[in-house]
Amino acid sequence: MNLLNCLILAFLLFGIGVWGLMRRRHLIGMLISIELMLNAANINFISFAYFTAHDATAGALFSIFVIAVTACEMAIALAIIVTMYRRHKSLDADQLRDLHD
Amino acid sequence: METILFNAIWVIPLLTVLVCAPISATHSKILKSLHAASATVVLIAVCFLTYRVYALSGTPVDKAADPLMLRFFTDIPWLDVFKAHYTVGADGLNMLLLALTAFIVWAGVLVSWNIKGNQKVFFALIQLLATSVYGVYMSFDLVLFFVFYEMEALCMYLMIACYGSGRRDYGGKKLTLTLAFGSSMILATLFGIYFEGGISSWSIVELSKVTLPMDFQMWAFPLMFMGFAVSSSLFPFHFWSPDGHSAAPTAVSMLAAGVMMKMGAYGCLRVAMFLMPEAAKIWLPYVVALLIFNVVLGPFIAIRHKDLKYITAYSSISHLGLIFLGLAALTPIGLRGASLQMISHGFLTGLFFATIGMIYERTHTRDITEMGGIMRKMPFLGVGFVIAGFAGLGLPGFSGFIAESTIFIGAFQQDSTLTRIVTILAILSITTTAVYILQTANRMLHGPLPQKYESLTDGCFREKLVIVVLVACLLFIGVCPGWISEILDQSIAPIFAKIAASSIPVVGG
Amino acid sequence: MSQYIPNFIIPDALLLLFPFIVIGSRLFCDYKSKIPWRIANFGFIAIFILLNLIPLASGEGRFFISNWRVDDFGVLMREVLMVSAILGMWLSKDYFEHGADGKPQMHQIAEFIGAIAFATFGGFTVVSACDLLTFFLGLEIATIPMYALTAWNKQDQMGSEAATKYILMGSVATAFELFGFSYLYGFAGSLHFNEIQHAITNGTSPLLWLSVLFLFCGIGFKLTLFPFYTWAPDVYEGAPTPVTAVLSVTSKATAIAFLVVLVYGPLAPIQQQIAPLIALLAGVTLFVGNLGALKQSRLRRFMAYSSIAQAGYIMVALLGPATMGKTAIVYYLFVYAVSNYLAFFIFGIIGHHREETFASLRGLSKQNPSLAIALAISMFSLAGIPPLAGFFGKFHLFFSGASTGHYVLVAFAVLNNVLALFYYLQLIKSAWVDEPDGHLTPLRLTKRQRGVVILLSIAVVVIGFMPFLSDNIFAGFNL
Amino acid sequence: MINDVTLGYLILLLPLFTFVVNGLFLGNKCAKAAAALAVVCNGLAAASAILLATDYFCSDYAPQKAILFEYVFIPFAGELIAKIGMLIDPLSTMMLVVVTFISFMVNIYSIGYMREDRAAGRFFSLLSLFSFSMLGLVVATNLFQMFIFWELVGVSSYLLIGFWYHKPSAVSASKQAFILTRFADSFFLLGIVLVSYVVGSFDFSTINDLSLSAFKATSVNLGICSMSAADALILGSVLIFTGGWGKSAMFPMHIWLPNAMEGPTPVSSIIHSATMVVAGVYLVARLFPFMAACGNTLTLIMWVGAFTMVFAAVIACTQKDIKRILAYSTLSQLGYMMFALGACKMGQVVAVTGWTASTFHIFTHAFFKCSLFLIAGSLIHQVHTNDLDAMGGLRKKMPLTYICTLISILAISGIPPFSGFFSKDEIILAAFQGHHYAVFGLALLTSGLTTFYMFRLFFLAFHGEPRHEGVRAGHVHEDFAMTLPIVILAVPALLSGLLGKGIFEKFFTPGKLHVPQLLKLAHAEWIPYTAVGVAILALLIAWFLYASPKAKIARALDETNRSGLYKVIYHKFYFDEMYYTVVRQFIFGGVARVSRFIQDYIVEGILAFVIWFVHKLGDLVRTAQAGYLPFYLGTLIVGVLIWRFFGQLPL
Repeated sequence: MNLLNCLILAFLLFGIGVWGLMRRRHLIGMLISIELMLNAANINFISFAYFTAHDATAGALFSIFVIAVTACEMAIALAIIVTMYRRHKSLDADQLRDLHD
Repeated sequence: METILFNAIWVIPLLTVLVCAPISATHSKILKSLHAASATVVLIAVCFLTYRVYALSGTPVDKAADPLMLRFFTDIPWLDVFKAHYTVGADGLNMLLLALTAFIVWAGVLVSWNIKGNQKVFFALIQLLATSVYGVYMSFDLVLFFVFYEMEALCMYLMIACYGSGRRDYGGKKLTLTLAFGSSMILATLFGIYFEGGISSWSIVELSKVTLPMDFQMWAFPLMFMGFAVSSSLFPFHFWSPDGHSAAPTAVSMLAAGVMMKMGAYGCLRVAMFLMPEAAKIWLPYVVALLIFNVVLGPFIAIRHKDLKYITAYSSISHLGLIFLGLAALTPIGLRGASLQMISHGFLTGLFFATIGMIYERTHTRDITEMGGIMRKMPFLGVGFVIAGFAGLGLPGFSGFIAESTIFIGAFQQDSTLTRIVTILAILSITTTAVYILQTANRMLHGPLPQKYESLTDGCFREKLVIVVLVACLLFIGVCPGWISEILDQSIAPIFAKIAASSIPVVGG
Repeated sequence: MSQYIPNFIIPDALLLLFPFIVIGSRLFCDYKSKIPWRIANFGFIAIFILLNLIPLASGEGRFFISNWRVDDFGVLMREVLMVSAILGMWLSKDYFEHGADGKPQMHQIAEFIGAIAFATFGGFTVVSACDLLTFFLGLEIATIPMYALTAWNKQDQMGSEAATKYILMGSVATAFELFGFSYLYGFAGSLHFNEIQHAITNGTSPLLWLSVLFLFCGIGFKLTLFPFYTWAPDVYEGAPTPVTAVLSVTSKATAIAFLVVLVYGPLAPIQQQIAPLIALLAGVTLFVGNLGALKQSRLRRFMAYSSIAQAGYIMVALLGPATMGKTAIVYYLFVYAVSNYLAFFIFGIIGHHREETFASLRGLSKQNPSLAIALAISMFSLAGIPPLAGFFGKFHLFFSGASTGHYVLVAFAVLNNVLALFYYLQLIKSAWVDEPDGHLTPLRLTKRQRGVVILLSIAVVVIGFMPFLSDNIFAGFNL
Repeated sequence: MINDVTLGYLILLLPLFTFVVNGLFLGNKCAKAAAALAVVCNGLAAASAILLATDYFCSDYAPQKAILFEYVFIPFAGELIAKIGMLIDPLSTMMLVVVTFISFMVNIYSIGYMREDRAAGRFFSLLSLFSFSMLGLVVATNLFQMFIFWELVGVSSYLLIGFWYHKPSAVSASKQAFILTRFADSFFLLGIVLVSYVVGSFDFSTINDLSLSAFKATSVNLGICSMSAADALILGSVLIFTGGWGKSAMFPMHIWLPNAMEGPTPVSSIIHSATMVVAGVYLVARLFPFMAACGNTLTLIMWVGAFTMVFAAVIACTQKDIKRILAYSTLSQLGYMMFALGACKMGQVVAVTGWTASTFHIFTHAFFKCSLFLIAGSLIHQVHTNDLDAMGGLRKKMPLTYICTLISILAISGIPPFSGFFSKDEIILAAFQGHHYAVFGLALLTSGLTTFYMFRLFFLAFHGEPRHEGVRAGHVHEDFAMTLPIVILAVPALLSGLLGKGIFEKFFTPGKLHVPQLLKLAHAEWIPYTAVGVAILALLIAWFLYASPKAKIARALDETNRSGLYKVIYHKFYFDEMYYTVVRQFIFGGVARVSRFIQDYIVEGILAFVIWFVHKLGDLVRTAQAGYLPFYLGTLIVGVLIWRFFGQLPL
C-alpha cells in the first residue's frame, strides 16, 4: 500500500460522490454524496500526512477540522431542507423549479 | 490670471449646476436665467481668451508646453496611482473649438427656453455636456481627456430619451451605445500608449516626444482612429447620427452635431495622428476610401429623405467626411482645412438645427412634403434656414466655402491615388449638396402656403438673437478667413512637423 | 509572541465578540426593544473607526501568535468588509420594521446582524490567514452564515429553495477546494504559505497544477465565475433583498480576497503560468454575465448578472503585479460596494411598496426625481461612466491588467462595457422614460433611507475623481 | 479729382452698400426709400465707372493691365494665395461700364415695374447684390476670386429668378438654373484646383504666361489615370471652360436660361441677357492666351458656340412667348461670341480678330438686348401676358417704345449703321479668316434667322390688328419710369457700334500669346454686303409672312396643325423633357435610391443582425438558468473539465 493507491482510492471516492450527486434526486442522498466527496479530500490529507509531508500533524489536524466544519455545514443544510420540506412536502431536487429565468 | 480664467471655462458650468441644485424646479424662470447667464459669461471669457491667444502668438511659452506652444498651461498631479495629471492648455486650434462650443452652448440654452418636461434637470444636463466638451478640448492629459470624452454618454441618453421626440429611446440608445463603443476602442489603446510609451506619463506633450514602437502603432492606430471617427460618424460608424439627431431635442442636436461630432475629429488629429504619425502615414491613405460613402453617397441619401433632421444629419455626415478628407491628406493645408471645417460646420449645423427646431415648434412636423410657403409667415426663420443652407453648400462669403476650398486644395496636394480619386469625387459632389439643400428649402419655404399654417408666427426676439449671432459667426469666418487661418497654422505646425518628421513615406493607396 | 500589546488585533477580537453581545442582549430585553440594534450600530461603527486607526504597515505585516497576519491589504479589506456590513445592516433594518400591512417582513434582527458579523469575521480570517487551515476555516465561516441568511424568511418558499440550491452547490464547491488544498498540501508537504511558496519556487509538478485547478474551480463558485455562477441568479432572486446585497458584496469581497492572498502569496512564483487561466476566466465570465443581464425584468436577478460581470472585471486585475493588482481590487471593491448598495437601497425603497421589477420603476422620475437621479448615478457608476467612481475603479482594474501586456483581454473587457451600458440604460429607461401604467402608490422614505441614499450618491460621485481614496490605498501598498 | 483707386472702391462698394442697407434695414418696410437708394447708388457707380473708363482709355497707359488694389484672402501654401483684387484692363473696364450702366438703367426701370409689388425692397437689395457680385467677377485678378464671385452671381440669379417664390414654376426654374450652373461650376472648381496644383498659382497673369512646353516632363497622377502635366493643363482648361459652358448656357446646358424667364423681367434683362450669361464668354476671353496655348480647347469652344448659335436661333423662330424668344436669341448671340473666340485658332496659329469681335459683341449686345427685354417687360406690364397671341397693334399705343424696339431690332439684325452690324460683321469675318468655312456659313445663316425671328416678334407685337381687348379698350399707355431707360438704352444701341469700333480696334487684344500670331490676314470686303443682304432677305420674308396686307396672322400664330418638324422645334427638341427624365429617373430614382438602399438595408441590416445575434447569445445564457438543480451541479463538474482542458495549465 503506497501513496498512489491512497490517492486513487480518494479519487474514486470523489468520483462516486460526483456520480451519486448526478444520479440522485433525493436531497438527502445528494448530501450523502457530498459527504463522500469531502471525505475523499480527507483521505488525501491523511495519506499525504502519512507518506510525504514533513509536518505530519498538520494533515491530520486539517482532516479533523474538516470533519467538524462539515458537520455544522450539514446541520445547516438539514435545517434548510427541513424548512423547505415544510413548504414543498417533497425532497425531490427536480421540484426546485420555482426560481428560474 | 488668464490661466485661472481659462480653467474656469469648464468649472463655471459645473458650479452653475451646483448652485441650481437646491433651487426648486418650480422656479424655472430663475433657473433658466441663471443658466443663460453662466453660458454668456463663459462665452465672453472664451472670446476674450481666444483674442489673447491670438495676441500672444509668437511670444515664447514655458518649457513644459513645448513643442505645442500651449498658452495658459496648467499641470497639476492628479491621480498618483497611474501618474495621471490635470494638464490643460490652449493653442489656436482648441481655443477656436472652445469658442465654437461656447457659442453653441449659449445658443442651445436660449433655444431650449420653453422645453417640455423637467427643465431643471434638462439645463443641468446641458451644462454637464458643456463641461465635458470644454474639458475634452482643453485637456492635454490622456486620462483627463478620456474622462471628459466619455462623460457625454452620461448626459446624452437622458437628454434624448426624456426630452426628445419620435423614437427617442431607440435614437438615444443607438447614439449613446455607438459613442460608447467608439470610446471603448479608444480606452483600450490608451493603456497601450501609456505602457508602450515607456515614460509613465499620459501627457500628450510628453508622449509626443517619444516614438511608439511600430508593431504597436500598426494595430493601435486604426483602433484609436476608428474609435474617434465613430463620434464623427465616419462610415461605417455613421448610423447613429441620423436616428440620434432626429430623436434629440433641438439643443441636443445642436450640441451633438455642432460640437460633439468635432470631438472625434479633434481626437483623431490631436491624439491618434499626433502620437502615432508613422502608422497614420501608412493607414490614412486607405481610410480615405471610406469617405466615398460619407462625401459622395451621403448627399444622395439626403435627397431621398423627407424628414428635415434626417436631411441635416446626412449633410453633417457628408461635411464631416470632408474633415477626414482634410486630415487624411496629411498636408498642412489639408489639416488646416479640416480644422476650419470643424469650426465652420459647427456654426453651420448649429444654425441648421436651431432653425429647424424653431420651425418644428410651430409646424409640429418635420416632414418637408407637408410644409410649404412658410417663408411668407416666418420670413426671419426662413431666411435663417436659407442662409444655413447656402453656407452648407459652400457659398462664398460663408465659412463653409473657405473650409471646403482649403480642404480641396489641400487634399489635392497629396499625391496618392485613392486620395486623388476621392478628392475629385468630393469636388464634383458639391452639386449633389446643392440639390438636396435647394430641394428642401423650396419644398419647405416656397410654393403655396397650406391652409393650416395661416396662423404661424415669426421668431421671437430670443430666437432672432440666436440666428443673428450664428449667422454673424458664419459670415465673419467667411469674409475674413485670413487671421483664423493664421491662428490655426501656429497650432497645426507642430503636429505636421511631427508627421513630417517620421521617415515613412505616404504609401499611395 | 510579540512584546507590546498587539493593538492591531483589537478590531478582530471585537468583531469576534460582537455577535455574541448582540445576540445575548436579546436575552435581557423584550421583543420590540431597540437596544440590540443600537449596540449593533455602535459596535460596527466603532470597529470601522478602530480599523482606520491602524497604521498601514508595508510588506509582511504584523503577526499575532505567528499565523494571524495583519498586513495592509488585510486592513483595507477589513475596511471594505466593514463598510459592507454596516450598509447591509442599515439596509436590512427596514425589513424588520412594521410595514404598511402591520407585520414586518423578517424577524430576529439581532440574530440577523450576528450572522452578518460572523460572515464578516470569516472575511477577516481569510485576509489574515497565513496557512491553509486558517484559510479554509475563514472561507467556511464566511460562507455558512450566508446559507442561513438566505433562508432567513421561513415563510418564503423562494428563500428556502434558494438556500437549498446554494448550500448544495456550496458544499460541492467546498469539496473541490478541499481537494485542491489537499493536493497543495501534498505537493508542499506543509500548510504554511511561506513554505508552499518556497516549494513552488523550487519546482512544479502535476500535483500542483491539479490543486490550482481545483482551487480555482472551488473559489470560482463563490466568485461566480463561468461556469460556476449558475447558483447566483436564483439565490440572489430568492434571498431577501438585504441578504442579496450582503451576498453580492461581502461574499464576493471574501472570495476575491481569497484569490488575491493565494495568487500574490503562495502561488506568486507561478503567476505567469496561471495568467492565461485567469485571463480566460475573466473574459468568459464578464461576457456571459453581460449577456445574461441583457433581457432581465426582475431587479435582483438583474443585479445578480451584473455582479457576475463585475466579478469578471475584477479578475482582470489579478493579472497585474502585486501592488497594482491589490490597489485596483481594494479600490474597486470600495467603489463596487458603494454603488451596489446605493442601487439596493433604492430597490429596497421601491420594493417596500411594489414588487421588485423593472416595471415598478416606471414614472420614478416624475414621482421622485431625486431618487431617479440617485438610481441613474448608481447605474452609470456600475456601467463605468466617468466621472463617477465606477469608471475609475474599472480604470484601475484595466490598468493593472494592461500593465503586464494583456491588451487583448483589456480591449475585450472594455468593449463589453458597451454591452453593460446597454442593460444599465434599460433600467434607467424604465425609471426615466417609461410612462407609469395606472396610479402610482406613493413612496415613503424614512430619514435613514434618505440620508443613506444622499450619502452614497455623493460618495459615488466624489470618490472617483477625488484622488484621496485611491492615493491612500496606493500609498498603503507602496510604503 | 478722385483718383482711380477710389473710383474702383466706389464702383464695387456702392452696390454692396445698397444691398446691405436695403436688405437689413429698409427692406420691405419702405420700398420707396429702398428704390431711391438703389437708383442713386447704382447711378453713382455707373458714373464712376464711366469716369474710370475715360481716365483709363485717355491715359497713354492703356491697354496695359493695372491692379488697383489687391488683398490676401486665404493664404494657402507658398505662392498659392487666394487674393481679392481689382484688375483694370480694356476688357474689364468695358465690362465695368456695361454692368454698372445697365444695372443703373434696370434699377430705374424697376421703380415702375415693381410699383405694385409688396417685396420691392427685397428686389432692389438683391439687384444690388447681383451687380456687386458681377462687378467683383469682372475685375477678378485671379481664378479664385473669379470663382468666388461666380458663385455669388449664381446665387443672386437664383434668388432673383425665384423672386416670386409663391409661383411654383418660378421656384422650380430658379432651382434648375442654380443646380445646372452649379453642376458646371463643380467642374470649374476642379479645373481651378487642378490648374493651381500644376501651376502653383491662381493669378491670371501667371496662368496666361504659361507655355505648355515647360510642363511636358513632369507627370500628374489623377487617380484613374496618370498624365503629363501639359495634358493635365489642357484638361484643366477644358474643365474651366465647362464653368463658362454652364454659365453661358451653351448647348446642352442651355435649358435653364429660357426657363429662367419666369423671373421678373428686369432680372431677365440684366442677368439673363446683358451681363451674367456673358460671364462664360468673359471667362474664356480673360483666359484666352491660356486657352489658346492649350491644344484644341479653342476648337471645342468654337463648335460648342456655333452649334448653340444655330440651335437656339431655330427654336426662336417658332416660339410665341416673347420673353422666351428673346431668351433663345440671347442664347444664339452668346453662341456668336463663344465661337468667335474659338474661331481665332487655326491649326497652330492664332488670329486675334475673333477676340476683339467677341468682346465688341459683348459690348453692343448688352445694350440692345437689355433694351429689348425692358421693352418686352413693359409690353407684358401693359398686356399682362407673355403671349404674342394677345398682342399686336401696339404701335399706336406705345409710339416711343415702338421706335426704340425698331432700333434695337435693327441693331441685333446687324443692319448698318446700328451697333450690332459692326460687331457681328467682325465675328463673321473672324470665322472667315480662321478658314472655318462651315462655321462661317452657319454664322451667315444664323444672322438671317436672327433677323427673321426678331422681325416676326416685332410685326406680331406692334403691327396688325389688336388681339387683346385691353389694347382695344385703350387702357394701354407708356409708363414713364419704364420708358425712360428704354429710350436711354436706344442711344447706345444705335451708336455704340460707331463709337466703339475705334476703341476696340485700338485697345482690344488678348495680350501676350504663346502661339505664333497670324500677322497678315486676308480681309474680305464682300462679307459685310453678304451679311446685310441675308439680313434684308430675312426681313422681307418676315414682313411677307406677318405684316404684309395678305399675311394670315391667325394661321401664323397657331401651332396645332403644323408639320412634325415644326412641332419638334416648337417643343424645343423636347430637351426639358429629356432633362427631367434624366434627373428624375436616373439621379433621384437611380443613384439616390441605390445609396439610400445601401444605407437602410445593408448598413442598418448588418447592425440589426449584430444586435439580434447578441440577444440570441443572451437567450442562450438565460435558457441555461432553467432553475434545474442537477443541471447546476453538472455545471460545477463540467466547469472543472472545461478549465482542465482549456485552462492552459501545464497538466
